[in-house]
Amino acid sequence: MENTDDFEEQAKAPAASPFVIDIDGFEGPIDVLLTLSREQKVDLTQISILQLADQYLAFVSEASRVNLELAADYLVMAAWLAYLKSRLLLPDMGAEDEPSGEEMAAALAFQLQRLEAMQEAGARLLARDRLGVDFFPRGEPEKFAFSGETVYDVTLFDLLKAYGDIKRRKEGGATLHIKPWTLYTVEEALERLHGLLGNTPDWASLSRFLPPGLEDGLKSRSALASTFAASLEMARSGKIRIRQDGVFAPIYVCALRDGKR
Amino acid sequence: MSKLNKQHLRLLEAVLFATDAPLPEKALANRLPEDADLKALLSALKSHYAERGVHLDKAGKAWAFRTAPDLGQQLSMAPEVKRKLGRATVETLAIIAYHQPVTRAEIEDIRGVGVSKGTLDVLLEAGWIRPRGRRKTPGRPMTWGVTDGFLDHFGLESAGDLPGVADLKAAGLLDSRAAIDIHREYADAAEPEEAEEETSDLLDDPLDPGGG
Amino acid sequence: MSKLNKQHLRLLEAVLFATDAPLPEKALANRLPEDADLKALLSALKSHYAERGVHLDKAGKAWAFRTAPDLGQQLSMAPEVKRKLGRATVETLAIIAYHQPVTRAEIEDIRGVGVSKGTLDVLLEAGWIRPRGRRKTPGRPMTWGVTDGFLDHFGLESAGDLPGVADLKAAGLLDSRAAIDIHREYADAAEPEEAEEETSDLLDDPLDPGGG
Repeated sequence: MENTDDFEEQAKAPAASPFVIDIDGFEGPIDVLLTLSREQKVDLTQISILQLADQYLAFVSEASRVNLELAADYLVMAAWLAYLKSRLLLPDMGAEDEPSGEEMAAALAFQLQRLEAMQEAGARLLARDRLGVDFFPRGEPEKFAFSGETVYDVTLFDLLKAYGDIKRRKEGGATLHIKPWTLYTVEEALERLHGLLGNTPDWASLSRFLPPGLEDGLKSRSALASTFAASLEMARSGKIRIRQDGVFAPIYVCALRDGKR
Repeated sequence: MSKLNKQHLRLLEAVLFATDAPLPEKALANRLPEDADLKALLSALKSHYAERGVHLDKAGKAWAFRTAPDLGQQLSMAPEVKRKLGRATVETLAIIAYHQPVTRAEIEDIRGVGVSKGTLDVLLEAGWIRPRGRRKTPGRPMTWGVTDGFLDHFGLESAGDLPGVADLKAAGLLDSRAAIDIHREYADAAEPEEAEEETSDLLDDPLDPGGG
Repeated sequence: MSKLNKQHLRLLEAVLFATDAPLPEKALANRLPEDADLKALLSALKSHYAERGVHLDKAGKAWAFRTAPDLGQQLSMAPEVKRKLGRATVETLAIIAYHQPVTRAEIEDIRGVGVSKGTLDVLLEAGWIRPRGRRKTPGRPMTWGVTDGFLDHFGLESAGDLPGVADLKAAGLLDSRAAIDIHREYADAAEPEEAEEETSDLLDDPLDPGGG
């Protein structure tokens, strides 16, 4: 059963993968493209978009190989690059008012240059001498009241935040509403385990008891956690036994009938 | 006066300027290189400032820059009155800015809480709101709007420059969701910004750009 | 330089020396006698302090005394504890500074991702960005720009002094329109860049803080 391997697969995946793709380190597809384009070690004005498209498509397929959840915008970019690639490789037959492959490639190259320029600008900004770090204001200011004026200590941020608070109260009422979670709960898992174990006289992999039809993502991870928690609960109350033959090895459960198997 | 190390003098000047309390000579000495001649430096600095708008004064054993006493008159050196506004006041101000011209009843309706007369008084006193004429409805209630003084204080050119609700939302100022939701949002960062549509009713808020 | 009124100079010096936040020129003018030549006084004061341990710095239209940056290390002041800025925040700040006035959609277009929570609100709370009016395009989107507080924090006299701004502009990298539009335009060639005015006003300055 395909599911059987999931427990160990998910636990091992990061270590087993030869290169770790840390998607969290990226700020989105364009950022990935920028990082990849640096691998070409050329001026961004000389970048080969065709090569870049290939690098990106390889990145996406590697990510899916190691079972990494890619947000949809990464996949949209992949589809767009595949399209761009075809436009660049095939004779242009696009309509008049549609950008040509070359134009699209040039626009992408520009976008990369512009983002790189802004990343560098941000770094240069932070490298500057900064108030309160490298230079300092008057440490003991003397305050004068000019013609008796009162100084009101309210910032634009305070004002906007106040308005945001009002709107938020209106949207959510005066009380905090916690939206129902779509997570798979321990109660659900308990119910499912109970129902299924009766038909399972022998040792069976715990992963077989995961609810079907789960897509990857938070819900499937919560199902994994909840099912495991439910199995522990049932073991505690003497309904099942649990067995694991080694670290990260599959977990097996077995129903206990009337206290004995 | 012996030739003084100019770097030492600059350093002493900066230290005295930036510290938040008068410093005793011992503390000053600690902040200067060991070979610095503190006494000579202090005396040089004191005489440099003797004629200026700021003096270097010694009070007891501690040194500090102080406004020249003769300028006190012109600076009317009463301590500045700094005033924080309460939450109700800031909210009322925000509503007036966003919804002007707006009546008190409308403000109360938007806030969902009563608005005391004192709140409007504080804003009037600050010079941030002004009457904007009477509404042509029964009772002819007075409407309120913001002033140039308000725009000035908050660095705005017009009340219409205030970010709309969609912008506030994007800026995270309308966000009250629990952490798990935010996590979920990252997980399926697919959808760009459902915010837009959801708040469209708020977008037609009476942001009156003309302000007038 | 014309002969300056020494009393005016002393007064200005005292006022500036006494405060920690930059004072807008308008506020300074209010604090001086009517016949005072503020510009000349400021410039005289600035050059008097140019070599000293404390400098008179201009940030946008506001002025403040600040310790000389070269003394930073030796001052051994405990640096303020600052919230560490995330990468998205720094990038967004750079985009706002270099592309101002810039809309949220343009920021998102340049970065290729939506503006995430905890970006604009952090910058707003730091007092580094402010609304810069609405773009005269459909939807009248609001624009963001940097404040004098931003300039003060990073020791800049004006946005035109941002590092590398002239080069970036010359390279056409300060165009905040969608990339494909820009390239269509280049393809259609002939026309010379009507974009200039609309997109970035860095070189013409104009950080006009509402306060003037």
